[in-house]
Amino acid sequence: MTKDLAEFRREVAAWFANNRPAEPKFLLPESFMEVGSDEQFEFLRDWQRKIYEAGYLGMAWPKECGGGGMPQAYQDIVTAEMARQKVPFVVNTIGLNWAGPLILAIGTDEAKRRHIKGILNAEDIWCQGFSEPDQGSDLANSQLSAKRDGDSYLLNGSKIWTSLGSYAKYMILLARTNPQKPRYEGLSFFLIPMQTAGIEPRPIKKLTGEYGFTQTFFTDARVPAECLMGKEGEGWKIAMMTLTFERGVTGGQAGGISRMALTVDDVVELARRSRRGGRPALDDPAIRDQIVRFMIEDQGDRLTARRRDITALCAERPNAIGLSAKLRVSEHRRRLLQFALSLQGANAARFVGDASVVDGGKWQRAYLNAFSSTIGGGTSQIQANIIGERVLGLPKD
Amino acid sequence: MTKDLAEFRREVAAWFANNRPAEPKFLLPESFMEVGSDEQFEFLRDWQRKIYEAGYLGMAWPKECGGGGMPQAYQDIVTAEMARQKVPFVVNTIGLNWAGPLILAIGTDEAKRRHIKGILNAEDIWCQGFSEPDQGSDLANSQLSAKRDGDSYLLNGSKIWTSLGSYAKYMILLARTNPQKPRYEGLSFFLIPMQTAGIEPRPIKKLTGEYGFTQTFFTDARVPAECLMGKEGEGWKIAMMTLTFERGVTGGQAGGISRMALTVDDVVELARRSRRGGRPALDDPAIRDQIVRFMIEDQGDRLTARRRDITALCAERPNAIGLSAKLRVSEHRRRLLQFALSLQGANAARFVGDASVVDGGKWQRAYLNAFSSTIGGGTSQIQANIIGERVLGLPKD
Amino acid sequence: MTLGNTMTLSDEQATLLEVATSFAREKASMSETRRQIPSELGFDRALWDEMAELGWLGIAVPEQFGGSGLSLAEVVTVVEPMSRHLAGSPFISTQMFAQGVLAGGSEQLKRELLPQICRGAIGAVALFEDEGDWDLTRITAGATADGDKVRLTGGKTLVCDAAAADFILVSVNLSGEPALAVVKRGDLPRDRCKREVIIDETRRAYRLDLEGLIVPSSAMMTGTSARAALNAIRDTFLMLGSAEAAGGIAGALDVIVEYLTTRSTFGRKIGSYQSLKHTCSEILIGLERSRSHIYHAASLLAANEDAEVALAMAKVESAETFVFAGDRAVQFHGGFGFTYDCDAQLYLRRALWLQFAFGDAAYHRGRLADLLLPADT
Amino acid sequence: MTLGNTMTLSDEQATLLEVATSFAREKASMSETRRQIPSELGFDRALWDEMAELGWLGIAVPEQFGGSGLSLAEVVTVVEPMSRHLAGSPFISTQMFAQGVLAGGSEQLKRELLPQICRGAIGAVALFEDEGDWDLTRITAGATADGDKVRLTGGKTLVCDAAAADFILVSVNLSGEPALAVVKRGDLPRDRCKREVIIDETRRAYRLDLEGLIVPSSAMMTGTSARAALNAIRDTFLMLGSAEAAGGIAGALDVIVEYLTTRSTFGRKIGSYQSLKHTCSEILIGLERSRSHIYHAASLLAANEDAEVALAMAKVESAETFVFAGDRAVQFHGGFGFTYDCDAQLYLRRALWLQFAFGDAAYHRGRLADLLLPADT
Repeated sequence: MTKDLAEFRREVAAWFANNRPAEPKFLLPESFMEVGSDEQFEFLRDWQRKIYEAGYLGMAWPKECGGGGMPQAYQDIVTAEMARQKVPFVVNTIGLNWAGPLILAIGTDEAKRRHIKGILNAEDIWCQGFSEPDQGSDLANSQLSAKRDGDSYLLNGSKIWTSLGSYAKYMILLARTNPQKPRYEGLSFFLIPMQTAGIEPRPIKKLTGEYGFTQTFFTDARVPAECLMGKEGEGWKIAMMTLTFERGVTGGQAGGISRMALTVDDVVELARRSRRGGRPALDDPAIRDQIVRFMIEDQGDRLTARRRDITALCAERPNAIGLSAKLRVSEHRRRLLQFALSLQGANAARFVGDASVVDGGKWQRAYLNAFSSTIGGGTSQIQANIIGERVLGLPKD
Repeated sequence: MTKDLAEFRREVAAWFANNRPAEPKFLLPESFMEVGSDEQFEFLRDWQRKIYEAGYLGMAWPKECGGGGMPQAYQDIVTAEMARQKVPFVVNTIGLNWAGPLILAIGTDEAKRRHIKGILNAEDIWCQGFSEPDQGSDLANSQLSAKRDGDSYLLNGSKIWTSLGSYAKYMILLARTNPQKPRYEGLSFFLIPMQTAGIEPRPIKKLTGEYGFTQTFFTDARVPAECLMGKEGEGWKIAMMTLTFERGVTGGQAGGISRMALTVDDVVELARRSRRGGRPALDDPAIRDQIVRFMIEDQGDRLTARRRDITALCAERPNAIGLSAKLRVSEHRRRLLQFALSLQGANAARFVGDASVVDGGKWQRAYLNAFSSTIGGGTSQIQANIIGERVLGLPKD
Repeated sequence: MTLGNTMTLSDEQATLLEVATSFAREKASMSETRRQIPSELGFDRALWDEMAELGWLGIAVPEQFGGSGLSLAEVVTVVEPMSRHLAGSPFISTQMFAQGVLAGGSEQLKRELLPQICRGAIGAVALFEDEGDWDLTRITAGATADGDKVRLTGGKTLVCDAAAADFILVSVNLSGEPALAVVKRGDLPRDRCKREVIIDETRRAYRLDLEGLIVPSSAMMTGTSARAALNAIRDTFLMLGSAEAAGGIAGALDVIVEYLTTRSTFGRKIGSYQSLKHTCSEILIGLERSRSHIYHAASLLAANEDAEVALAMAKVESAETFVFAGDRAVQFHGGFGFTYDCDAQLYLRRALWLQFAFGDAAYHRGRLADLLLPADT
Repeated sequence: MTLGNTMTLSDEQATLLEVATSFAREKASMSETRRQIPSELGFDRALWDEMAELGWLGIAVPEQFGGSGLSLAEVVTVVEPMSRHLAGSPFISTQMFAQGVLAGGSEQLKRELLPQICRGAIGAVALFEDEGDWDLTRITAGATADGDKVRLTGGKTLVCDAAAADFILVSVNLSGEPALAVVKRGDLPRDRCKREVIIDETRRAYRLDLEGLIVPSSAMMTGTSARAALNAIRDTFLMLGSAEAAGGIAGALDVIVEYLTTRSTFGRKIGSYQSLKHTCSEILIGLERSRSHIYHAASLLAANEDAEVALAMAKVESAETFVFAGDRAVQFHGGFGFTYDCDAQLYLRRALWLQFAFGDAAYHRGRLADLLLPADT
């Protein structure tokens, strides 16, 4: 039944080449975290549906739930081809990479029937409710309260930095069911419907001037008790499980690319077509030197990710690579994007929406959005502490 | 009696041009803090004596003590000319800039008669005993004990980073006469003879491999009570007064240059004669860019020192310039010197004493010695704290 | 090459600094800045009129043309405090216009235009084109003489305050040489001026379509006059743009320090952490060095001495520090810094604008290398 | 240009890494390093013999010449642990010599020299000259053929381990082309080899006076053979010098962390201060990236794939990080760091040596720019 993989790759390449959507008039977001307008959202939802209907999403998920029932290798080919052709990403990221795999792993048959197909065809958008406003960078410090009341739970509190919060039908939620218990054990995990009285997602205007996150308020919001995943008190364990899905360590994701991030190769290409002082910016020795610095760093990080798989080469400090990844990659990206602006001469001062801005303003927007990774999920300053303390054993401050 | 200043300047210029000593076979130190061998010391002592005997040192000090009794303007001309001609510095720095002005300001007639001439002709070398091993960067934390015992004081403890410690005849010393009193009030100031039983200067080998400081040990060392300057408990006040002499704020120094530090202009000149890839290093755009960065910083600091004299231009944070000076200048210097090595290609790896090393190895030595300023007198990390806390009002850590 | 260290402060500078500081505190607050962001022209006309009444527009205009006969050094002391909270206004545009006219305009143009400027008219300069080149003499917008008229072609972009301006000084290529044309508001049909979207929302920039516009030859500056005017405009921006950056650094530092002394995590004020504290020290040092470069350049301009090196250094130091300060301001505010409501982004966006106006740091370092590091002594 | 991400570890590498790590811990301590500093040759002959007995010298030499038939990838795993405490030895010199002979030597030379190396003979390479140029093909030392002899002129400098070497491979200019001559210890009068003073006191470098030396033509490599040998020597240094730098970074980081976790000021362990802690994190990140570049380059060499880009990146990242780590090690030890007794200075000096050996970071970034950023795609 499995076709020859090489032939399949050709077929997929042709399909994406023929079916990639025309560049829209507006600037597309770089990832699901940056979807800020209805037109962006509709465009991306349509695109995901189209991919799914062509049979190129959830290919390795069970057939009876709406998946393709095929070996993972096919899906991997599709994902690689999407990256190669730089087509738009698939928007239902939390559904495809977090909620879907979780439901397939530990959900009831009823949950699988109800949710999986809607995740794949983007009918049901999912969002994630982990971060809270005063939690600092400490997920286990979640305070949103879920109180059992007969056949339902009453939710009170708020979640922040909810991507697609205005569009989502469901949320995966980490909430505190027992404030008496130690911090990890008091947490439980829920799949809840967003269309519930008392749940109000309020859009946050970002420093880019766009929207793209909500703060989601819960005021005596009542959800059915079946929304609980696993048992009460298993919230932390399940949340950690979703993180392993997200990292793709164990497989199980529905596939497809989830970002269209600008890379150092894109910066080289920008330098090639930008002009400074009447000459290509890429001819400027100082610019060449700086680009090479970025290439060495970037290649260093790519290779470091590879090295992680070879245990003997990480023996001295096994946790060093994992615990430093976010700091390395996010700070590199912020500096790279700031540098990319300088290639544009006077035009660097334009912004998204300008008729003459370079590449629709995606460089300016990407630099400002880069702070979401140097701030969110533990600031760079906290990351550097973690490395110092947990990898090198330096004393806490 | 005062000659025409312009004519005097010509006369001085001619004298230094005719009398500058031949370049010795060994590398000279950059300042009195780096004198590490007898040959360096003898050379510099001879040079100071020669300048004094020509009438070009202590020109504005009283005639009856051995000075010239002339207006300060003459001395300033000499000092400027020495800097312009880059002649060797005058070695008895602590005597000329700290002890001498202090004795002239508050010393007895007897002290003036005894000390001033020997300071000027370098017969009596002076050193400074302020820092202690466990004091951190906090001068007021000096613990060396001076206990009154009849007509003398008994000294116990140790001082560290004593420049010229092995050559000095006298030391200006900050010691604790009363451990019961609050930290500032328990301190007293002494002028003590180094040839005293129980005082032992032990040379410290620096990271350069050279000597240039001693740790000075005091073990029941008995000095006459007349060694006390001012009264008991006035030590802190007097030490602060010597610092103002040293900074030249109030005038009163004997004059002459006290360092021959490498500057950014020297780096430019090095880049001009160094070759990289068969071409002058100064042709390399990346090197030019980096040198300009250093020039902007250096010029910024020079101008900042000037701006300090214009109160209205420092009104927002009057202490900002003073409290940031050490950090700005010392860190700039360390980075500048590290960069200077990179101009020398493979030859950068040579060191002092090598027959082919560039400029006798003074660049390598100067880079390593640059840490004395980023560490001594409060590390750069502590300086940055001080700026944050005392200038910007940020909370202590 | 030995660099000088001239540093003077005139009585007029001292007085203006004081006046402007208290004026700015009162009238140019951050809430006022935010109020102007959605407005069409980006500034408050009443405030502009007050600035005119204070005589600020003509500070550096000779008395014979209705000004105070001082120099840009005195203008600097007004710009820094006014930009502390990022106030938007056509002040720098107007100063560039006035200095351009002063340096390159005919006696007639000066007599006609400068007194109006001193009384409150708004000026602008149109210099940049699509390639984004900062060399003001590389011009493709054209001009053709036709009797006592000149016909313009092509267009200009990133023209600040064009829509509010009473007069715009436009650079054009006249027979292969740079020239400048004074275009009056009445001569510029409305649809020739299109607003652009720029990263600094407190500013307004426009694209000008010059195609077929006619100006009288008396409104032209050509040859060495045009070059002198272009140099004067560039120097004016480098001087005042650097002062604006210094004000911005000071404002950004205030915002950071305020947050760091009030916000706590893990039971400690976050300003007690060295990674934040030391960065603040670094920003302060950049501010101090910037101010020194700025007042040195101002002193040279006041004394009519060559300020090319000093101006370039001032621009590099102040713009670099400002971008660093703005970037760190966003970062150090954490999640709040990522929102539009936090003022940090306004500082960062202003800093980016200034960095890329009239040449970024790398561009001016290249110029400085040519000036200071000639191939042979 | 897409960069690959090959990363492999052979069983032999894994084993050697383990063996070398424990061998180094036991025999290559810092006190041993310090003990060798005043010695004439800078290393312990007994230790060298042990390394030879372990078979380390011939790891990358084919079995037919007495070696193990593995690659430089396996040698890397020995060098990193051995350099952790800055042990001095002619190991890298000998590896460069062997790889040079292997790449460019005649069958006869290989058969004569390589088995001796594998058994413990010491090799060296003499490549650099007074100008300090890193381009190994720009050579002024001369060679003139005279029947079956070749007469050498000029000199070489910064020749590591020349006094201890049994054989030295010397680069010379033969009719305008690079060539290499094998000079044997017996053919080099003692006074032709003068010790130089270098910044890394754990190493030994010498100036060679070649004037009038005669070698048999059979000891020469010329033409493409010479170029192949020079490339092999350079690649060997970039590979093993980077590994040595990585070991040094790791050692410097240990020294810093040890001090920061034991020393207190103001009642707190100094490692709790973020300015020190975050710098340690930065050094660690540089170490991790260095190791990744190094093992990637090693994997390519093991697979006989083009490693030019990978080797240059490994050298840049590891040498830059090592200089940074050494500089910070001195600084963070405060007053003690300024003394000769503190190990920090040894790391800094070693780092400076490595930075300036075979091309510093700026030099290799320039090469990378040429390789990765061609003027047009």
